[in-house]
Amino acid sequence: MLATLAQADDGFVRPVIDWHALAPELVMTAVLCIVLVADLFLPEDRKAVLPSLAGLGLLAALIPVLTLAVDGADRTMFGGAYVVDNFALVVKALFLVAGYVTVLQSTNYIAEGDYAEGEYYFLLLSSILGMTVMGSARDLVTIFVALELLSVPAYLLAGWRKRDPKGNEAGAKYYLMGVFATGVLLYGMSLLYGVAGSTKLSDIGAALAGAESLPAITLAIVFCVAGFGFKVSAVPFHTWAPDTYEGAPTPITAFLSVSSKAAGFVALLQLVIIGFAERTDVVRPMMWVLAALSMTIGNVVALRQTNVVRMLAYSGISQAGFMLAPLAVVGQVGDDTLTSIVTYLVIYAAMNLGAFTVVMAVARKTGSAEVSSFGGLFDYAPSLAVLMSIFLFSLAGIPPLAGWLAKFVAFRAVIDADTGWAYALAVVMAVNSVIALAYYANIAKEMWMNPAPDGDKTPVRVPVSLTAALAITAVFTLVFGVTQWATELGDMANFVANIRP
Amino acid sequence: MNNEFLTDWGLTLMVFLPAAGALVMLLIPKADEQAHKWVSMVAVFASAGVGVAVLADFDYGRTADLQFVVDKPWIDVINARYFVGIDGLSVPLVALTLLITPLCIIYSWNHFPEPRNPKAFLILLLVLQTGLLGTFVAQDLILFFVFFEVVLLPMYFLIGVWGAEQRQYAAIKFFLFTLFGSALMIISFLALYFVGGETFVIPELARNISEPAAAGIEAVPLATQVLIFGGMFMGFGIKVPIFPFHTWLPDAHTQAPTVGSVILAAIMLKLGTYGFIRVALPILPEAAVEWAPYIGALAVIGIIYGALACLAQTDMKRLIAFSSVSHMGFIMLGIATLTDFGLNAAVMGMVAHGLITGMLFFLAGSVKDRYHTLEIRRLGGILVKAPRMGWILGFTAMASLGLPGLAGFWGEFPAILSAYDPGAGLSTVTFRVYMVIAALGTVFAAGYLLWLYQRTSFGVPTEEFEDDDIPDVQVPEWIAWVPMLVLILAIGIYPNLVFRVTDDQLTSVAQMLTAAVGG
Amino acid sequence: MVAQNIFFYVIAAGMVGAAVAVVTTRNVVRAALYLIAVFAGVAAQFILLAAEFVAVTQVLIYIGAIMVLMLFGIMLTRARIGRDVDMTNDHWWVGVGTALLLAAVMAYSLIDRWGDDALPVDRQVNSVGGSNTATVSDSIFSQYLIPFEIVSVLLLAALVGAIVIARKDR
Amino acid sequence: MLRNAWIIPVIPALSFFLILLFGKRLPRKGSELGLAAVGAAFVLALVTQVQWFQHVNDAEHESEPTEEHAAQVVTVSGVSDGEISAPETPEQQGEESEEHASIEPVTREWTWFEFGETEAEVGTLIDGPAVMMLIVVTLVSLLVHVYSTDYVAGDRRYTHFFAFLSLFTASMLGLVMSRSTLQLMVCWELVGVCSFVLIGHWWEEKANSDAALKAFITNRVGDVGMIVGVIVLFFAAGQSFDILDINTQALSGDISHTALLVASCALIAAVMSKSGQFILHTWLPDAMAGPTPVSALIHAATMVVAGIYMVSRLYGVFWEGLSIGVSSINLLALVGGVTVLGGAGLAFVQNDIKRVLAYSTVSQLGYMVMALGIGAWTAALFHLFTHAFFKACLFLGSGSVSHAVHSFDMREMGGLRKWMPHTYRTFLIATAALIGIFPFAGFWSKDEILAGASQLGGAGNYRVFTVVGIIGAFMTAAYMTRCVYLTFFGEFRGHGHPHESGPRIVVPLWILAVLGVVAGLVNLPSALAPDSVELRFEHYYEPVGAYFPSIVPEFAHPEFSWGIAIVSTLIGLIGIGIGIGWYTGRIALRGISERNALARAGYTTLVNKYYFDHLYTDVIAAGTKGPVARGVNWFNQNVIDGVVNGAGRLATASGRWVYTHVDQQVVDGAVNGSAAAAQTGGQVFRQLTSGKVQQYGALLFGAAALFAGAFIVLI
Amino acid sequence: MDDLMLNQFLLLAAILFSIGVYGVIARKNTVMVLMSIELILNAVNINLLTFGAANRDVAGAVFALFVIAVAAAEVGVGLAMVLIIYRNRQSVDLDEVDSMRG
Repeated sequence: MLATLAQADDGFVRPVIDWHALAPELVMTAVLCIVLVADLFLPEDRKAVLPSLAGLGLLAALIPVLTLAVDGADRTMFGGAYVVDNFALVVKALFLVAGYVTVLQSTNYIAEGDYAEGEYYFLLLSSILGMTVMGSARDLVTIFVALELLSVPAYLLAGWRKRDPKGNEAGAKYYLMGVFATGVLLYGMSLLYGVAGSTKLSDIGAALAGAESLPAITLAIVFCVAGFGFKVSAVPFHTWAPDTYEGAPTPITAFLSVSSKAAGFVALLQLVIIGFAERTDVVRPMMWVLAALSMTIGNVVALRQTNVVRMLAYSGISQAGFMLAPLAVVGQVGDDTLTSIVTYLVIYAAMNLGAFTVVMAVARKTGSAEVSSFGGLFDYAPSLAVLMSIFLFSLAGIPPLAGWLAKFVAFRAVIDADTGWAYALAVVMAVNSVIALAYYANIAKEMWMNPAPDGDKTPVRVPVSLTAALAITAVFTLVFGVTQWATELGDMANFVANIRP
Repeated sequence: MNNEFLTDWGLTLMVFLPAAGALVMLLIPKADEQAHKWVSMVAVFASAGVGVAVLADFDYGRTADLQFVVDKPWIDVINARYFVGIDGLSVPLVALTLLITPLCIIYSWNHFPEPRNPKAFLILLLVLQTGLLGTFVAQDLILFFVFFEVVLLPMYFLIGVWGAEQRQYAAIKFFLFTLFGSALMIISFLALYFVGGETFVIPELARNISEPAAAGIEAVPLATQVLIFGGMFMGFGIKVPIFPFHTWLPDAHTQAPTVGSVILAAIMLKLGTYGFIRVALPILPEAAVEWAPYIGALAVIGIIYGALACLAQTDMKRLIAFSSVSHMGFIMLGIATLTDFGLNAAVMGMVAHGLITGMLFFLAGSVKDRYHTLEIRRLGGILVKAPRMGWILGFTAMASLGLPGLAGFWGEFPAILSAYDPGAGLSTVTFRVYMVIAALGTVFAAGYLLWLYQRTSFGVPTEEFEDDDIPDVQVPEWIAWVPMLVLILAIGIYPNLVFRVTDDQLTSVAQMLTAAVGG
Repeated sequence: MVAQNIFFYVIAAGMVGAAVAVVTTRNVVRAALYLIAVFAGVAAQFILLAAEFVAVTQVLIYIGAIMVLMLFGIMLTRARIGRDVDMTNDHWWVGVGTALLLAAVMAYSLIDRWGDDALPVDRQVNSVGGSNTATVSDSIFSQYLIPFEIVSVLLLAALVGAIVIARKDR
Repeated sequence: MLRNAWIIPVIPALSFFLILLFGKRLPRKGSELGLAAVGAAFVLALVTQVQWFQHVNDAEHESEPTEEHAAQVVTVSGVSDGEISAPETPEQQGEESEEHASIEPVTREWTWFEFGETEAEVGTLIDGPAVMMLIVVTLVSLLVHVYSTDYVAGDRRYTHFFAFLSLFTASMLGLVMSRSTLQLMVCWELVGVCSFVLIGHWWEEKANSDAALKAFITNRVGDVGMIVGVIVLFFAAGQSFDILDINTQALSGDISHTALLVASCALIAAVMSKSGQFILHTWLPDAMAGPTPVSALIHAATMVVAGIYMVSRLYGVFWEGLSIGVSSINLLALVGGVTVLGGAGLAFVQNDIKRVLAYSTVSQLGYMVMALGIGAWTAALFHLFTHAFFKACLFLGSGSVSHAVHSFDMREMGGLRKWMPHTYRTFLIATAALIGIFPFAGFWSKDEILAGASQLGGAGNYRVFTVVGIIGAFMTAAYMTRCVYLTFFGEFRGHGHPHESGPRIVVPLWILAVLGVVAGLVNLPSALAPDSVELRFEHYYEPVGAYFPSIVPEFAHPEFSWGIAIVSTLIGLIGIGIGIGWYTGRIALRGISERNALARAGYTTLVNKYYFDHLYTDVIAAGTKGPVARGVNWFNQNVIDGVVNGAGRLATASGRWVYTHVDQQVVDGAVNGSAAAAQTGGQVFRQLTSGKVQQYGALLFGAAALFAGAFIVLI
Repeated sequence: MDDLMLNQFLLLAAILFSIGVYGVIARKNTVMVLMSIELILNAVNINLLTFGAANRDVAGAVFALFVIAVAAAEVGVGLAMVLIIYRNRQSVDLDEVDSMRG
């Protein structure tokens, strides 16, 4: 027995743990445990502390991210399976800040909605933890586990309004589709492992680079992309999104449409740029088709929506198409793919969260998310109407609001490729940015130009937490549009040098 | 150019003072309407004051050079720069913008269109002003693009909130059309960036593409240039608007509140034509030569088509709107000839059309205020009821139909003139045909404008308004209109007011075009 | 070696048959039982692949935990124990089409890539230790430490969340 | 004054603004400003006139040493602000100075604007024709101003009326002394606008505003020709608007014949509209809707001759372009000839006295255009000169009549000679001048045209136009007789008591009548006059220089021809006779039919007269007045006017069609259609999200499989 | 036929996967859909272990273990969902869960 142990000891290589690099995740883990435990001991009337706790935890986790950024060194662990490079830091910061906004959005919604509070924040933090891990994951197993950690709590949160059949439906559909996608993704990953003989992305990249173009590799890549296509709600893997968005608690909808989607993109970027960099023959056309389909179908269906949240879901699908577009020219444009998608993610997070925050604020009065319920908003709540207009037109990409810069960098990356297909995609993007305006402006029209339904003009009372969320998102939406900060974040977000083939 | 502060900060202040005013107004409560009016007034006049100082300090001896240049990095990652400056091409348009918006605010002083809300209305006007001024001073494509787009939102809301019955449809149509154009335009800008040596600065791009060897880039094939030009054509052409992309214009004009129509007609349409001369022609001269015959064809179609459509109108404002299509056709024809005559004519046309059509929309607005309708057959006898207004309308209609001695003529005639002898590389026969068609367009212009004038102003008032008390021109209207009327006359009598400023700059553009084809 | 093959094919045939039964039977409970058969077959194949630890885990978790959960689920949702009239929905043919398409694509790719490859006779990773189990554990606690920790959080979250969702109050 | 002639138009221009701004507050509502301005302009024009004579005389004296002169030309030609002549080649100079002294036009110019290397200039060009026109315009304008103070007294827009008279005078003077084609065009349009405003002076009635619109728009049609012509000449002359330059180059052969031909034809279109030539003449009779002084000033004496003046200004272009000197028919002459006959024919069937005069004006303008077309430049301008006076007199006379009877309808007049002796006499004198009775002014000028037609041109001369001219003279005589007869003879058929007009109307009438008598004397043919008075008009007003065809050998002046003179006079007299006979005869016939018995009794005495009656009634008069004139009138009203009005209606209809069908349906339809397509697309793709999660799953797996399959196959 | 071929296992996995997919799409009862999902995951596990054996690499086994663990978590969550749906609708027919669409 001892001998066996000794022998085993010989084979066991003690892993080198860089605690600084893991600090954000450790802080998160600690906080989520604290939240869970605190929930047990807090009396019912003191539960309001929980969101503050969760929020502070997220901000606390941001501190090590900043110190790591200041430190600047790329940190690699487990033979490259877990990496803290600039890319990881940028997306971690994004997840944490977006998560903080989600907490702000949730505060009143959850407290007033008679939902389980402690568990809600616990699950939310777990999911965000999964995302931060995803930012560093450069290994199939880690990616898979991180994906599940960010997904499983999200399934539950989507169905959090459990007495509402729509809430159940939202959760169930999200869950089932998620598991289906996981199945596809896992099958693809298993083939990748089979081809490369390793789960590390850098090894896979090297293996694929040398291999001939084989059906098995194509199959593996397609399945992996499809699995994350679900996560980023790319057409035709988008079907869950509108139903889930509509039925889920609105803060969670915002969370899914921003953070969860961003996590999907983070994984895709890692897979595609590190793993499939040499297999652009498959990746590019696939991404081209996904991008074009997502933009177009997302947009035209959004035109038909009467519910703002559903409309934002479809708009999110279309926005995902824009974000996928630079991947359709991956490898032809240097760092532009990465820069543009990260920039887009950052800006998209600000404006989309903002839009959802306004929807929540308005729904507090009208109790509805129908487009018509926004009628006359400019009359009785001009600030909200102006803010909503800012977010919507930012989503539509109208300068000087940040959205234009996001779209611009996407265009820039695509056009940099200078191929016929790239230009065709650019034209598709251009046409779609016009279609998108139609439905965004439709809401603006409702707010500014139509009377309030039933003539009800009582002002909307916006709680402090929502105000804070609005302030954060609005400031970012305005500032990113006229400064270079968002693009600088995108530019900074590079993978560690030695991991890129 | 003595004052260093003015040199460094003049343009920036001029552009952003209105926006600063808008920020201040955001903080003032909605109820305090007087404060809003005065703050907006101070903001536009401060901007205009700085602008006038800049224009006074402008060295008219070398209008072909960019002056008051500020060149600072802006969004480094995409190589976008804060690069502003003015030359002979910008000056008249900047001056026009500085003039029109204050007049609009004065005009609105006492009668904001329903649903009033002066705060929002004026804030939007101020933002609009910043966008317009910015477009005319920007020398970096991205900066240009941003300003070009900034004007969309305020105008959308001005039309959509303060407009007439069909305002929502008109507003969104305007918005979608323009955005479609700009989306294609931005593709072209980006393509230019990559083929033109990774810069967005307009003069640099022009230099790089004309002398690829010196810039160390590959020569840009003609086919690529033509495609890139196509994108810009869509962007600018829709804004102009060129037939067949004009359909947003009548709706937008008809539905917009008076001030909105005025700014739309007087300044916003010029963004498109300005873009052609500022961006498209100098950067891609060879492609311009390829495109010119088609632009010319669309321009003359627009001239005739707009005029024919005018003849069918029953609504005064819509008629004026279609007349814009026709008049912008002359401007585009001038541009399409690629000659110094044509370009000068185009810029003159822009200024003249800005003043005249702006004035016509002011008048239409005032008529609407008084009669609560713009249906031509219900009007009549304005000269009886409000003789001064009637005379002003007559004067403006005359100016609009291109009467010599008034500003409109100097936009039209040289444009027709230039088509006789188009620039190098263009088919003379084709353009002479255009010339004759365009000249015929002047007949139509006389037709529809005088017809309009006859039916609205001549004769006796219809029974409906026989006994109504129709007030004549009032003080805010006088203040707003007199400068425009005087300018229409002054430019008409002494067109060199504009030509002297623009000529050097545009001649150099034309030479560049000739050189591109010749070389 | 032939024995292994025979073993494989017998088990595989049983698995496929059971799997088909799972998705075709009209009885929920019977489907669950067929599924257990599949799981058992999978475990057997794992042994054939020299992954004893995984096989054991498979039996423990799938048959011991997951299937029990399933049966609880069946019970709690009061599905009829007997034959149900219609357990297949109207769009089953879509399923057939999709499944066949998938199978075709997969089979083509697999045969194309691994058509002639044989498994190594010695499938032990660490021949010295005589067992893969130790290697697996070494690997988990070094190379795959992070996923391992993450999975623990995941299980906690799933547990907590499932309880909150399934709980009758609130 | 020759160099400072710019002051002349500036005075009335200033007066326009002053009247507009302050007119209503002045005691006489601004008319005093207008009068003063035009009076001042007239005085200055006279001064200019005298100085010009001096200038011509000086030039003749100086021209003795030819070499020196040529040198001087070369040295000053580069100066932009000073007396220069058009650049001439010394060769031509030398050749031509043997016969004539080259008379330098006095020019002065300022930069108007610059395009690239081209400089457009504005300035004055004072030479013979300009000086002549200065006098005509300021004089007639002055008289019309005086006349108007009475005629439109009490009008509600009295002030505006004078303001626009001032503006018109200014524009017309500007046109007359235009330095460049561009300036010419600008003034050309400005007079058009004044015409528009003044025709529509009483715009409360739709007929008036219709007439104003018609005038303006018809003129715009012609202006297309003007624009094209100016542009063609601009480029043909090496990017120059300079009238002297253009003419010089045209004559020296620097400009291709094609360009000149195109330019001429285009400019003829402008002439047709402005000077009321067939087929663009229809606006002119309608323009009589304006106040009568306006008709006199604008639509008889001055504005309508702008076309003739423009041709005379750019005569080098037309000369070369239409090969006037060597052909025997050309477009210009043809247009003029057709108009002579057409206008005269139409004048027969009008009942409105002003419309008779309007068609008469059309016809007389036709003479001038015809004269230019056949190369008789001086004759044309001379006729312009005389016509201005007697036609203005006729119009003002008709105004005086209408003042008395409150109508322009000749059927409501008659016998007015008893009540309105001054009007009657002046009208009669002017009629005689118009018909061309010796020695009234019209005789001399018309005769010169006819002589020119028979003597000038290439092989066969322009004889056909001699015939046209003579027929025209006959018709003129006939319709004017009818007009005079209906107005002043017979019984008064109107209402109320007509009375003679006041002195402010009568005095201008007399002045014009006197001019109608004596104006012809300024160009007495050398055959009939001593050297010191012969051909003074030609001598002082016809330009001599490189910019005028007088330098080319084909350019000639017709000699006085007794034959033509006698024939035309006779023809005129016959016309009068027939006219008188027609009306007295018809009355006689009416009497016969009424008193049948008496008729039979006086058969023998009347039979001669009857046959004579029959002859001219049925054959000649009916032949002209009846079918021909009616036919022409029908053609005029239905076809030409129909075409003009129809063009307007067609434009409106096609506008409506284009708008409703093309714009709203096709162009806008495409836009809305694409929106609808997007919506439909949305509807279709919504089916993807059917709500059933298993279908979502099928889509997910299916799509993954399809993608994989597709890429496996494709890559 | 002497050696065990790689493809034996892989094709078996593919067949199981496809059967699972059919079940997922065609089965009405939500619990049965969950069961079909397990077929899919098991197919993946066979793949992973086959490749692990083929490469004589332990990663496949480790990956499979993680998949099993995650599958357990997912089933727990899934059954919770089934329960709550059943509680609100008195039915576990997935067909009927379509109140939101379009």
